[in-house]
Amino acid sequence: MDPENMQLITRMLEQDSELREKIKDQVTEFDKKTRTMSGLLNKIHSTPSAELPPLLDSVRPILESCGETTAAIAALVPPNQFWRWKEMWSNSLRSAVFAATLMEYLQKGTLMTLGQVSDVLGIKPEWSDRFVLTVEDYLHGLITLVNELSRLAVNSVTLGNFEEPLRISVFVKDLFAGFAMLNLKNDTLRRRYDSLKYDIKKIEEVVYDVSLRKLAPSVRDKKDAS
Amino acid sequence: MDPENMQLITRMLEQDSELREKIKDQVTEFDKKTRTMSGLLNKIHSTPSAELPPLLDSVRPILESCGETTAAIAALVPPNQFWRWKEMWSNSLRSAVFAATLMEYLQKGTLMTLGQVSDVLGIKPEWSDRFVLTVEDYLHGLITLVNELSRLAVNSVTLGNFEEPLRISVFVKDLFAGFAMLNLKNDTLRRRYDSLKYDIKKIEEVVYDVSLRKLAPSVRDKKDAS
Amino acid sequence: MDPENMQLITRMLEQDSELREKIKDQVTEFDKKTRTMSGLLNKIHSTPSAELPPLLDSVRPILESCGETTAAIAALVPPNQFWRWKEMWSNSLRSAVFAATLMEYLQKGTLMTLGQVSDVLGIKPEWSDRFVLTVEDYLHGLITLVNELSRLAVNSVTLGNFEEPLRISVFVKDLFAGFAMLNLKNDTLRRRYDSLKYDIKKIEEVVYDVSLRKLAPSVRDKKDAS
Amino acid sequence: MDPENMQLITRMLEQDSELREKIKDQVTEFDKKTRTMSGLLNKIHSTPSAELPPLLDSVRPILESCGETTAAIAALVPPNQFWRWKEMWSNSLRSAVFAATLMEYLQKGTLMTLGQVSDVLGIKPEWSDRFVLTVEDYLHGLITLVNELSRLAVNSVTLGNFEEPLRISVFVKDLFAGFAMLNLKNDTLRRRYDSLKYDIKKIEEVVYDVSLRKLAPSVRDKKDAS
Amino acid sequence: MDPENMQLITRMLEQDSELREKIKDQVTEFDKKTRTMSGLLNKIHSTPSAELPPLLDSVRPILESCGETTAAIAALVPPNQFWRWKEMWSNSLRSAVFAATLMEYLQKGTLMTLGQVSDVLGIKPEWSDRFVLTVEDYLHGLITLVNELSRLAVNSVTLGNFEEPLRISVFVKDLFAGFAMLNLKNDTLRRRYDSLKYDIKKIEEVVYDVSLRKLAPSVRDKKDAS
Amino acid sequence: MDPENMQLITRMLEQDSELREKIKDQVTEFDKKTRTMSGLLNKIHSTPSAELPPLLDSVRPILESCGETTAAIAALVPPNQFWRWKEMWSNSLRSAVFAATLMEYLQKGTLMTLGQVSDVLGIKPEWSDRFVLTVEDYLHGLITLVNELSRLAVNSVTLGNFEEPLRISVFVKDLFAGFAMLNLKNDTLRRRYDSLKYDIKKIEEVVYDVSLRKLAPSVRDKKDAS
Amino acid sequence: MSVTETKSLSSRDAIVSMFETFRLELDEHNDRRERLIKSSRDVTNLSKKNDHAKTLKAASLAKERLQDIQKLFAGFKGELVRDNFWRYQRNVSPGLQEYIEALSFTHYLETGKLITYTEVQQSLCDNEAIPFFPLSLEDYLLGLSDLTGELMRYAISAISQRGGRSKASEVCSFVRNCKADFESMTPYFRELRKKQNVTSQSLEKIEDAAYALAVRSSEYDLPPEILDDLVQRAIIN
Amino acid sequence: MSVTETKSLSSRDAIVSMFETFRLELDEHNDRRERLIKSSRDVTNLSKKNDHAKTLKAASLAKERLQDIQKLFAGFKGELVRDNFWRYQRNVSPGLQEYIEALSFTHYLETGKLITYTEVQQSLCDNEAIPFFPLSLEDYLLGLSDLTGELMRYAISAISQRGGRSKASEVCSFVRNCKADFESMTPYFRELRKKQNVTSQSLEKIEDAAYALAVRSSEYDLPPEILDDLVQRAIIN
Ligand SMILES: [Mn+2]
Ligand SMILES: [Mn+2]
Repeated sequence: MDPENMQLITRMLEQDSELREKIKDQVTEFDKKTRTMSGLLNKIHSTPSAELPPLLDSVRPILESCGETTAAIAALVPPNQFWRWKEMWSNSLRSAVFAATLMEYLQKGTLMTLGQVSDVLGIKPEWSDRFVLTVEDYLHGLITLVNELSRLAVNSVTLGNFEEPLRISVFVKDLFAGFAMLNLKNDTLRRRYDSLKYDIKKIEEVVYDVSLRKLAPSVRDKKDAS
Repeated sequence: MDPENMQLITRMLEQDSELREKIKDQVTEFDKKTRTMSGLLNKIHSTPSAELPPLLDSVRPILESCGETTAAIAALVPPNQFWRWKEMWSNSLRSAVFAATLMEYLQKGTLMTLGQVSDVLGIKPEWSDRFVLTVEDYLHGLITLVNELSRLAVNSVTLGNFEEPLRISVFVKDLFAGFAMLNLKNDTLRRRYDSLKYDIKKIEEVVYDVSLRKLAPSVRDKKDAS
Repeated sequence: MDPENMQLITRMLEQDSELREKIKDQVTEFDKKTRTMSGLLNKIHSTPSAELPPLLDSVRPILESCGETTAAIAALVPPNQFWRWKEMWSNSLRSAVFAATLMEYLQKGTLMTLGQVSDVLGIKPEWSDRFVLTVEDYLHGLITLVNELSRLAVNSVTLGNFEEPLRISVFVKDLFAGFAMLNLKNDTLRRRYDSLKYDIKKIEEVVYDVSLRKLAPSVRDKKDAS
Repeated sequence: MDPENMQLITRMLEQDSELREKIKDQVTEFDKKTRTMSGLLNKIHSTPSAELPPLLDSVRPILESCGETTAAIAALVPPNQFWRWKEMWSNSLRSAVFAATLMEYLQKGTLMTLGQVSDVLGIKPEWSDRFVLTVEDYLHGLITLVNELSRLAVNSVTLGNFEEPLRISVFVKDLFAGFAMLNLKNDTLRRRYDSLKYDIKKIEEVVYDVSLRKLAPSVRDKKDAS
Repeated sequence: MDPENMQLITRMLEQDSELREKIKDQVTEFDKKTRTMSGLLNKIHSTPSAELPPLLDSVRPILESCGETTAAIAALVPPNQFWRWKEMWSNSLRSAVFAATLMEYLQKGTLMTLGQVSDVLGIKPEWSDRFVLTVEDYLHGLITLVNELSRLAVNSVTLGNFEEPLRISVFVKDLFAGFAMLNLKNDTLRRRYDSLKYDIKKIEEVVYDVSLRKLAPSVRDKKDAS
Repeated sequence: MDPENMQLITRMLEQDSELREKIKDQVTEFDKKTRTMSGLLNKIHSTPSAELPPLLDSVRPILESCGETTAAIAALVPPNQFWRWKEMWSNSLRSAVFAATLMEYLQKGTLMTLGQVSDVLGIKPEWSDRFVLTVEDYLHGLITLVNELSRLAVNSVTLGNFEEPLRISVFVKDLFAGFAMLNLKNDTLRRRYDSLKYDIKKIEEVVYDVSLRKLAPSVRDKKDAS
Repeated sequence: MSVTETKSLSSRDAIVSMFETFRLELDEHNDRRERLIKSSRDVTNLSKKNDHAKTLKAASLAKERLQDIQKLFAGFKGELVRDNFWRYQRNVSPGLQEYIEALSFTHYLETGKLITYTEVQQSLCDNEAIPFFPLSLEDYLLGLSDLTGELMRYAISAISQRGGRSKASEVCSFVRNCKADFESMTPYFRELRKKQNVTSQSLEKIEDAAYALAVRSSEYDLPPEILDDLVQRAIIN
Repeated sequence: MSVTETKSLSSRDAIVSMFETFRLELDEHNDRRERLIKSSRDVTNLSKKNDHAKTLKAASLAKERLQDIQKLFAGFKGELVRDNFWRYQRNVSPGLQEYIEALSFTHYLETGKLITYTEVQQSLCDNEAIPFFPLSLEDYLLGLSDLTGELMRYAISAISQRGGRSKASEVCSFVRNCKADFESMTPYFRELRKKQNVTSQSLEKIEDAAYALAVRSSEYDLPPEILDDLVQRAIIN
């Protein structure tokens, strides 16, 4: 075989396997960051609303530092090969989306758009052929958000905050209505979306419990009275 | 959900499925061409060498017309999404590589390089983020070439051409030596490469038969003599 | 469920399942016939050409008796339900096509058309919505024919008939040229068609062996003579 | 194969397989003990707190007798082959860890350390190359403990003990904070760790039910009091 | 092949296949009966306790008619071939065991023994080499019973019967304690046994919900009263 | 659970598991024997015909000793439970059938009947409810025989014995004709039977190679001579 | 194809010309199949959108969409002449079953009943009551089997709305009856046997939902409708 | 970990500090495992390259590469102290078996014999004959089992070379004996049972190759070596 042809081929095969290693290292970094954020954000279930701001303040620098990792990955991915490698960091990216949107909800009660999340994670428009936040990854992050909020509805009552479940209920129903309009083909996404109704059911039960507790006479009250 | 955010998401999901349809149509075209070429090239097994040139002449225009198809696909693929869609046309492209390299061998007895094949198929360097001939696809085409040449070694003898098997033997051994230097990780490619030794064995058997037929006394000769 | 609806469904289910049983019985009959024919035709591999006519004579009555079975099935199938039930007898029918076309080849060296096979199997034009020989079934039968002929090429040499492989080679290549014209989708037919290449290769190798040893007038000689 | 080599191999194979049989017998013994303990400890779900001490007293002798089994295994394992054989008793050992730590929790509300569990099971420091309680096995035992405590939270309410769920909640969350610090790889331990979230959710829901109905001093009240 | 040898083989294969057909017919009958019973018993989930007796009365004749089917099968099975054919009716038999034991529980709250179930299904001791109720089939039937009772616990609360879950809980725990003593080697049985834990957990949660809300005399109250 | 019922179940399950262990030990013995025979018979592929008798003599005592194992198993199996346990030794038994029939072919060129194989393996008619050679097992053994003979056809040519392939061809075709008459329903058996076609094709190709080169008296010559 | 040749073929040209006719026939068949698969996918998409019509109001809106689908099926008529329906059944079934699922869902919301075989067939007829193609029992039953999954989603979502309790328990007994009715037909259809397991799971989920509501409202001494009102009031405040 | 605490842990801080030590230990373990997996992959790559040394000349060249691999294994020594070999066996095995395959191939080419267990263990020792780690029987046998596949490739490729016939038939009987020897060990190793099937297939392929040569040369009335010479001469001309 023509030696030049030969060399070209050999070099291309080797480059791919080196690149894979390098990306893997960055993903490990990314993963550490999202894991730390999840660990800290897990405390919201036992933190009274008043003490939330300092907790969120402790997470923010880590969230912001994700930009370094996304930049490092974007620098590694050869032009035009985003779709070839993206599976490698999808899970980490979804966790980061979850962290970002949860923090936004806790602070302002609003939903971050795809563009806003991209910004927060330092993803640059000019990387469009190397590193992008896809719709799928964004939606996966939102589903994780709803999972967490249904847990928060339960625990905020335990912490004596009876208003939070109502706020969560409104926010989640709105989000769910958005999902319902999409024609999801992707299987994993569709399955996870389908499970959202259980989160909503749980939130509604809390709302039911909380509302009636204030307004309706219980059977026990009667028994006690008799 | 924010309606703009919503719209963006819906549009992106729909575009993908439309694009898939369009690429599919082009691949169907591409497929027709490679199938016609295979059909014509199949005749080499019953065509005496002297009559090969007109046969190859009849294939050449089709081969050249592949450039229109690759251009059509390249025009469809969005920038940077080559790796996302390439599976769709890989098979057709490999058949085209096979046709191109077989024709070159038949005419000149030489091996076309990856770059030359790209050129013949009209693949432009500036499409690098939308349509490329990858090393894997090129190698797959070459393996198909060897498969065909082992068949040709047998049939050329039937047609009375006792020199061809020798030429094929030299060409294929050289090619095989090239393959042996690659560290193939890709499974399908490795498996197909592994099977090449049977083609070589077949070719060597023909060389053996042809050489001895001329030079050694057969048992039968003796029997006939006795 | 509405009782009337329930009754309707139950009645339909019962009718279908009775019909299925009846057709099954006929297919079992059909199967017996094709199995007997295959058993007898298997002997061609050890029968010298001279002794073929009596062998074929012993098969012919069975082939002709297939008409009774096709008539029985056609009588069972409700109008306009051919495609609903045909899977049940497809395999048997393909075996019958194989037997018919093999016998024709052995006698005359020619290919029976779809229409001729239909006639031999007693299939009436007026059954067109109940029992038809479809193109697919006919083609399946022809592929089985090629499989068998590649085996026959080998065995006829063993029996000392060195001309047969050449005749088979010409016949099979003509047939293959026909197949190559079809746009087969990725199904059983395509898979079986792909396997024809191995049969052709085998036949080519037999022809090669025979011509190398000049045991029969070579392809070239023939061409020159004609 | 060289007969000496053959002999050597055969002898090694036989030794290994004898040893395996002997260890297996001890593991069967070990298994019986842990199964009996599980059976007895299963009664905690229907035993009022006041009656727990005699139940635990009945389990203690069996737990202590585990030391005989661990000693028997340690005596069988050849020096420096701990990791070769440990898979055989891992499951039994994990069940024993579960039993030991559950008893400690029920008695004192505290977490036994790895060292303490080793001691209770009679594992000697000098066996370090033959029988050790590894971190993995200890952690597996703790996960089983959490699975059981989430069930206990539910059943203690049924038994009218409304304080237990709160105690369990605090204990399990402390333990979870420990787990969250580990970098678990994608293996069984990680999968089981992930499932802990469901146990925590269940416990949180029980605490919610109890505090909503003010059946026990609430989390807030406790915090305020402390 | 030796014709006598041949004949022997053919006859044996044919007898088997005829017998298989005959048994299959009986099993279809058996299946219809168990299916009808399941259909009727399915109504217990929406039937208030007071109306259960007439429902059970409607099932009883079908249960009793199973004796005819078991007799028919026993008459077909050749001596000593019970174990050869039993797989064919195992599923139906297990459904019958389920129906029998469920009816007994609903009427008397007790567990039918293997012997009693055999009797009800008309299985005669003298059929021991042709038709027997094996331990495995009996246990499979009991596991299905527990699966059904966990659903009944849920649905009886929906129907306003708050006492049933407690009765079920006691019955199932007793049964489970029995299972826990067995050393199950059979894989399917073991797997299904493991799944019983989910049923028990579910029943415990129902009892929890009822006692938390003081909807039925609590476990403690009952104990105190006794 | 009723203690008597409980005890009955426990005893039955334990008996079964003990028996299983005992049979397993015997099967291990049986396996060793068939494995040794296979090992020795493997040498036929490199042994010139003249040296076959001493090789067969070395296998015969092992074959005869199989009777001890079949007797030991027959003694263990409870009356009427042949079909319950037979799966355990089926593989060994089929290997023994293979060894017996291969030896017979090599010595006499004939096919042993089912009865003869039973005799050689010491299977007594009075064990009919505990240990029998079933038709299926016999046929499986024969299929293995054909697989081996197709290899022998190849290797005997390599050893310079050009007549053996012809003898094998006649024997195998006769056997195949027998199989073709059976209506095989059993799936594994049917699949293995289908694979016989490849063996036959392979044998035919060996015979072809030999006759093409006139290395042995051809089929025709033989016919002519007779 | 029905012209009976008198002589079998002895030249490549003759063979090739016979295969020419085969090519035409096979290409036509493949094109038709592609068209039907595409239409079936369109039907699926339209039907799936209907799934989200979870309230009575939305359901009547959906009626129009069902008519759009029926128009698509009317288009099949030309493709599925004579017994071609059975030829392309496996290509048409996916969309057809989704349609039956959507249709039967709307029908249930309106009438509280299971749509009958005849009613489904009637929905697939032209103005002169001539069917576009025969309705197979399998498609009918498998479509209905999917309905139970949709009803599960409906029941669980309904819980968070007024009147959810009674809705959940109605759906619960409806699905329970469906499951029992289908049971007797499972021996005939392999696919139905698989789906019956899904139905059982859906039923259990509905039962759990109905249970959760029952157990919660039993705590209060007021009829469920009034409880619903109270919750509604609390949310609005 | 061996310090025995006297009191079980009652606060989050105490628990977290115990888990701190676990984290260190687990991280160390994971890092070591990663390193070993990487080294094992390096060994595999080097060994696979050796596979292509199909001639005697190339084989002696390959000796150097085998030494490179042995150096890699020497590096394992620090990682696999005490019984850590058994802990990381499944991570080390892939490379180790590839090495044994390559080593035994070279050994066969040089000596015509199957390398013994002791010889393999000796190749994995330092200068003072102290093993880097114990050699498991499983790795030894599975490595040898892969050798048969390599020999199949070797034999089939050899056919196109001078002396191919005798080489093919030597390899044929060597592999036939290997298969028979391994047979008695299959009950002990599940993986070996699977590989034994591959060995059978390789053997059949070698037999077919030897057959093809035998049948071809039988046609001529000259000894095989002279036939080889004649072929060689024809090719050169
Ligand atoms: Mn749906
Ligand atoms: Mn290798």
